[in-house]
Amino acid sequence: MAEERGGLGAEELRYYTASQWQLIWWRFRRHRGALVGAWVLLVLAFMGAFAPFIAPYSGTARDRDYVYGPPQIPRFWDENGFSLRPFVYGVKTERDPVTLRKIARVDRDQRRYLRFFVEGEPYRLFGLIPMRVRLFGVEEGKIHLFGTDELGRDLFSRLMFATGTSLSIGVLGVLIAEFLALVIGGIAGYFGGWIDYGIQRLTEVVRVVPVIPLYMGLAAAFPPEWSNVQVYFAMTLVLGLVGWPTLARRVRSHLLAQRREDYVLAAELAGARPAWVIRRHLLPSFTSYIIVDVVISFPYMVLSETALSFIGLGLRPPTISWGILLQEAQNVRAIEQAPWLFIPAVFVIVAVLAFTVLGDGLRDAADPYAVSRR
Amino acid sequence: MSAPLVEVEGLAVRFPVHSRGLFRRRVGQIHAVDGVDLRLERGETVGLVGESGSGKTTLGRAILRAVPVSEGRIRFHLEEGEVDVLALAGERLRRFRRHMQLVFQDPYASLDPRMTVRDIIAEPLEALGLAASRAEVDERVREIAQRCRINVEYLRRFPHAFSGGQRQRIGIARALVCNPEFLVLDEPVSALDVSIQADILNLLMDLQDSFGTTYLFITHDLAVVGQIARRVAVMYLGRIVELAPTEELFQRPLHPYTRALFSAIPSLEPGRSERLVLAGEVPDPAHPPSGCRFHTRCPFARPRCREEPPELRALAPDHLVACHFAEELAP
Amino acid sequence: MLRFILQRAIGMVVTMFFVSIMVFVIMELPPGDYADRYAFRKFSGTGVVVTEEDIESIRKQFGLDRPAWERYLTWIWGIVTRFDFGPSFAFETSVTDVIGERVGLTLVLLVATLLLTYLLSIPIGIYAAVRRQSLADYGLTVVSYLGLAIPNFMLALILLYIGVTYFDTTVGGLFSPEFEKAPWSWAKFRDLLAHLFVPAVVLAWSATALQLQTVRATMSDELHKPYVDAARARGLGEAKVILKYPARLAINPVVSTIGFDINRIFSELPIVALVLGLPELGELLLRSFLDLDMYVAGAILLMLTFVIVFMNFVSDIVLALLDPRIRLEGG
Amino acid sequence: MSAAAAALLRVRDLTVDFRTDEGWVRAVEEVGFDLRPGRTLGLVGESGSGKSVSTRALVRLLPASARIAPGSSMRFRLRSGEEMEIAALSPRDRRLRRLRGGEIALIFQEPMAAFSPVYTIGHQMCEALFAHPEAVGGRLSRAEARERAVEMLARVGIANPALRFDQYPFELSGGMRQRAMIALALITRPQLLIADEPTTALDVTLQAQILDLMQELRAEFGMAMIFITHDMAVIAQIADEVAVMYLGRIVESGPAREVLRRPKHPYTQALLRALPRPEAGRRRLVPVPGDIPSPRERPAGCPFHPRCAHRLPGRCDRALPPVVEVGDGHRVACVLFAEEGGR
Repeated sequence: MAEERGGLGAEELRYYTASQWQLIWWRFRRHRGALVGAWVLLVLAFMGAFAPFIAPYSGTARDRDYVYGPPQIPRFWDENGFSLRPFVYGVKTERDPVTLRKIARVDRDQRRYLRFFVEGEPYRLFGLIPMRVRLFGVEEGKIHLFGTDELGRDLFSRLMFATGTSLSIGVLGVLIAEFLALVIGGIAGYFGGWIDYGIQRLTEVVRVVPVIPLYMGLAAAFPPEWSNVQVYFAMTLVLGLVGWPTLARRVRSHLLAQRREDYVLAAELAGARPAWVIRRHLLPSFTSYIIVDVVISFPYMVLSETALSFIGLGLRPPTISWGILLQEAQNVRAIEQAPWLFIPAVFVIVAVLAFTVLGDGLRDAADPYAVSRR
Repeated sequence: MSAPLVEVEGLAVRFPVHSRGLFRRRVGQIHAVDGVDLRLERGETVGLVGESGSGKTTLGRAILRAVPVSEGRIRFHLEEGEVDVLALAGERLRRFRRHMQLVFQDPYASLDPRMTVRDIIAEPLEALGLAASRAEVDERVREIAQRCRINVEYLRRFPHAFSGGQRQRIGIARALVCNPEFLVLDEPVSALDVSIQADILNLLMDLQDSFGTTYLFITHDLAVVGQIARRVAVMYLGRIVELAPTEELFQRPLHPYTRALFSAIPSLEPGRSERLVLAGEVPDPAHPPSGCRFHTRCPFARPRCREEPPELRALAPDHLVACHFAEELAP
Repeated sequence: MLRFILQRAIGMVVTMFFVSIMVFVIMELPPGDYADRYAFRKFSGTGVVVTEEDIESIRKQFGLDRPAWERYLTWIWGIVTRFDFGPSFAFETSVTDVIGERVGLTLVLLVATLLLTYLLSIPIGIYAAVRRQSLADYGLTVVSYLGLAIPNFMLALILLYIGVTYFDTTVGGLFSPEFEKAPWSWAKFRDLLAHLFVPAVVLAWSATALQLQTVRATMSDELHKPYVDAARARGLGEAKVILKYPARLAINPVVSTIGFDINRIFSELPIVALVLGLPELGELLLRSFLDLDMYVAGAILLMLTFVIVFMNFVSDIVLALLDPRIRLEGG
Repeated sequence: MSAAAAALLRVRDLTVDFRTDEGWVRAVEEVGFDLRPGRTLGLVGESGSGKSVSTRALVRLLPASARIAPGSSMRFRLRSGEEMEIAALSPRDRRLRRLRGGEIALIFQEPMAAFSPVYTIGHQMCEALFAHPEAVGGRLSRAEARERAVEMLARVGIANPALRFDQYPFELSGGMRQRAMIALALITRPQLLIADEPTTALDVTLQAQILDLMQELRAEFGMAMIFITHDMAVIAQIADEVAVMYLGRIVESGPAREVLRRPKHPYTQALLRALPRPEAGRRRLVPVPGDIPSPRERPAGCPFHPRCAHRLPGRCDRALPPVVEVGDGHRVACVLFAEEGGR
């Protein structure tokens, strides 16, 4: 409680002269869960952006010696003694005497030491910078942190690439949806009347059709001869096209509420042009809500992509996304034999949780004046 | 005597009433303001008194062109000549706004919480481009802030740092920064605590003394209007029923409605003589009563009141009243 | 009230009209048309050389040479008058035959899911709002986060996994093998109910999570309204106050979002059905989209949407019955 | 006979704290007053003075974040003659339900918000009757309850009471809703009516109607009343005694006439001076300097001293002023009177 009276404390002065963004930040900081969520997302985004650097191998490279291989967990010591440098065991391929199938067998005597910044296959970072250095690797043989799939592809590497794809598709989808929502909701909220009525009807029509079936309908229209890049962008477009109505409704009602505020009338009576009102009053009140909106709708985009790719109507291999990775875990046999194929699901869950918690925190912080109005 | 600053003639504001549902038919209209004549002399304060639903706020905003006007004339007599305000549109209307401003009732909703006090006060100057440079804007903001007894150090702060009374001072400073000739004050002290009200009323009187601004002071509180206004107009259901110099009105209210308003004010001296307590409430403005709109609640109503709307006529010099039987009823 | 219902009914028809146009557009979107796919399916691998003329004649046969709006009218006319949704090439019969029994199963599944959702979310949501920061409240928060984060198909996979590894049963399907092709009987119905549980839990999963939050949020809002204190001040017992006053209003948003819930459930149907092997509309829809059997897909899309729109209509009416403000003012 | 012995309600040292993000905030501090049957106490103060909180404490209708501090006492004499210590009741005590509505009734500032929108006026009135068989002479049948409710609606001046009985709150006009609220409160014939700014949201003409009605009903029902307002003039109309609150403390109390004619505390004086009077003539008012501090920044010593024109540096900002009796029942908490008055 304020002990010093009379003179204004530095703390109070700081509060009184704090702008909207500072207040939002102060309130947001108190929300521990949201901070954790933000960090988790930063890490995921980093993984996605630097996927080729972090992943020891390309997403399609096969390790024929280690098919359906379980995760290799780096260790420091075993019955053969301690090592300061973490290592994984080597594998030997043997043929099963009965089925004659090749199976990987762990060779506990062979150690593969983990090295950082090793030379690997060449790649281009961000599709531009040619590089060879990878974050980590082993000197001989290969390392598969999360194991491999039925073709012997490294799940860890694939997951890094998938993270990049899924997050970026979510971002683009949300951006398109938010853009449409702003334009359409903005027009409806600003002009009102018949235009508003018509747009409301249209929004309602798109909203009543079940979302995933609608996605499916649009995704089914992708011609089979389309390239991966085309499918990728078509997906973002579809996500955006289906996602806008909910956002547009929120934009519209927020705009209507803001327009009715006394201070907007005050600005108009002070001789402000519409552009001034929008720039000085409406947009600043809006941006924080839009950020919240984006964060909240993001999980739906990611989940929709995952779901669609999962059932084969979204992205197509060799593109790698969370949904495509999960496709391999679609049947019970796969999960039984190779439960590590379920690791991508953990990523999806963690990412969505992070977004949800972050969204909640932002929503609480987004209107720093809510309390002081009372 | 010179021409008045603001001249309002036959002003009417009607809001359409729509039915709900798919086909929004127009089912009627609310006569919020219905044929009001009003003249405001340069530098005077006219009080506009009435209950909620009387149309006083709409009248004030209509003069400022903040709500669409259905009928009538509004003229400003400025130094540069006479201006027909209703004929203004677009850019010319926008430019004209420097001559007339509004102070809001709610000191919380009327200040954008995302702008500093300096930016709020500077808005009319910057929006209208009335200052040549940023330095000049700062200079004028500083000057008006001092006049409105706002600590200059507060200009960097945001509205959330302030109490109701201080916020209202900011609102007044914003309205006055472009030196308007005419100010509509819409219940500027109703939302404030009693101990703060007096301070704001004093400030408004001081500012009028130094700037010579003309005030239209809207309130539901006759006691407040007695302190600040030179003349008072009493409104009932969109019409002015009585208009007189304050002293005259307080001593000799002629309209039964005005008298009822007076006797409804709780007094510090309990047990005053003859009280005129009104029955019922203000009727729905979408369906106003015929004839004299007050006849449904008037204790003296006669058959004629139901049929014939009374004209606003002068019973004494400067004392106008809209009642058929004002002479008989006069105390 | 009758007018209100009529208005909503008209609104429903208008919405369905636009939806049907949208569905038709989606049916037309994939490259190539019905004739191409029909010919490809019928003759590929048979060695028959299909010429342009052959396809053209098929096109004529199905009326595909006519303009889109004409085909739309024929299509919609068939649905409205004869309940004929067009042909399915994949099954080489009419869509109605293909859909047949699946409609009933889908509705049974839907009702089971909704019941489960509301039986869980309403009481728990109310309890969590009343006992804020209790164990129930925190548990609810965790569950509702998980409900959002774990997509239903993932939950289905998890349940499948648990079923296979720990209980050595497949939890998929709607019937035991012996009843799959059997005619309807009491035993078959009981078998269905037993199998219904897992899909219903999976489908209700995220809907419950969302509804829990909605109920809790509205309940928290309502709990602090003055009328609740007013009811307490009347001397009512706490349980009665809570259940009779705020809880009554906390149900309204649940009623008003029933269409939204069904939308969610239908959204998840195809994927969950795929994982759990359920013979209902969602699974068929998915298959028809993969096969580009567009008449089937269109019919299902239209039906699912119709259920949602119809339930929106029902919820509007129920809401009006629950809330006198809508009933008496909305008409 | 001493006044205290006949008191219906005796409040002593009532202190209420609220838990906030920044710690505990004291909303009401050491409030004390007596109320005799049939008398009206006017509780007057500006926003944040704690007048609503102190009366809510009487029926234990405080938010969950509030705490009545130990040492607070609110003794109420029930209809049965038994004395009850309201501060000692547990929030779940069944006797609390008899108290609420049966012995002490409340009317609120916003009648629209105080009625549930989904039940009829009559339904909510009958509920009060059914909840208090002890106060209304036994269990009533539906028909009897309806009859009483309609009677009561008629009594508070609602035309067409039988029709209004079956209407929803939003179908009534503002004035009628406030009348219905009063009818609802009085239907159980409570011993004490707490009216929390019942006329603030109303126009002056309606305010006059409601004040007249409440005066009438008070006389007819013979109940005691606590009337909360921020308007000194309303106090003059309706109250027998008055207690002036500032930042959670009673700074002056006594017979209404006496306090209004001869206010002693600088705050009361300032309030009365600042009040615009219904007289014509442009003149300067005398404002109270400064702003009301928020309850979380309560000044040390006398809460009013930062705004007081007569403050004595070194005294007013150090310790709480003693309560001094300056006339018959007229008490003031100000050091200016500490010497001359004595206890």
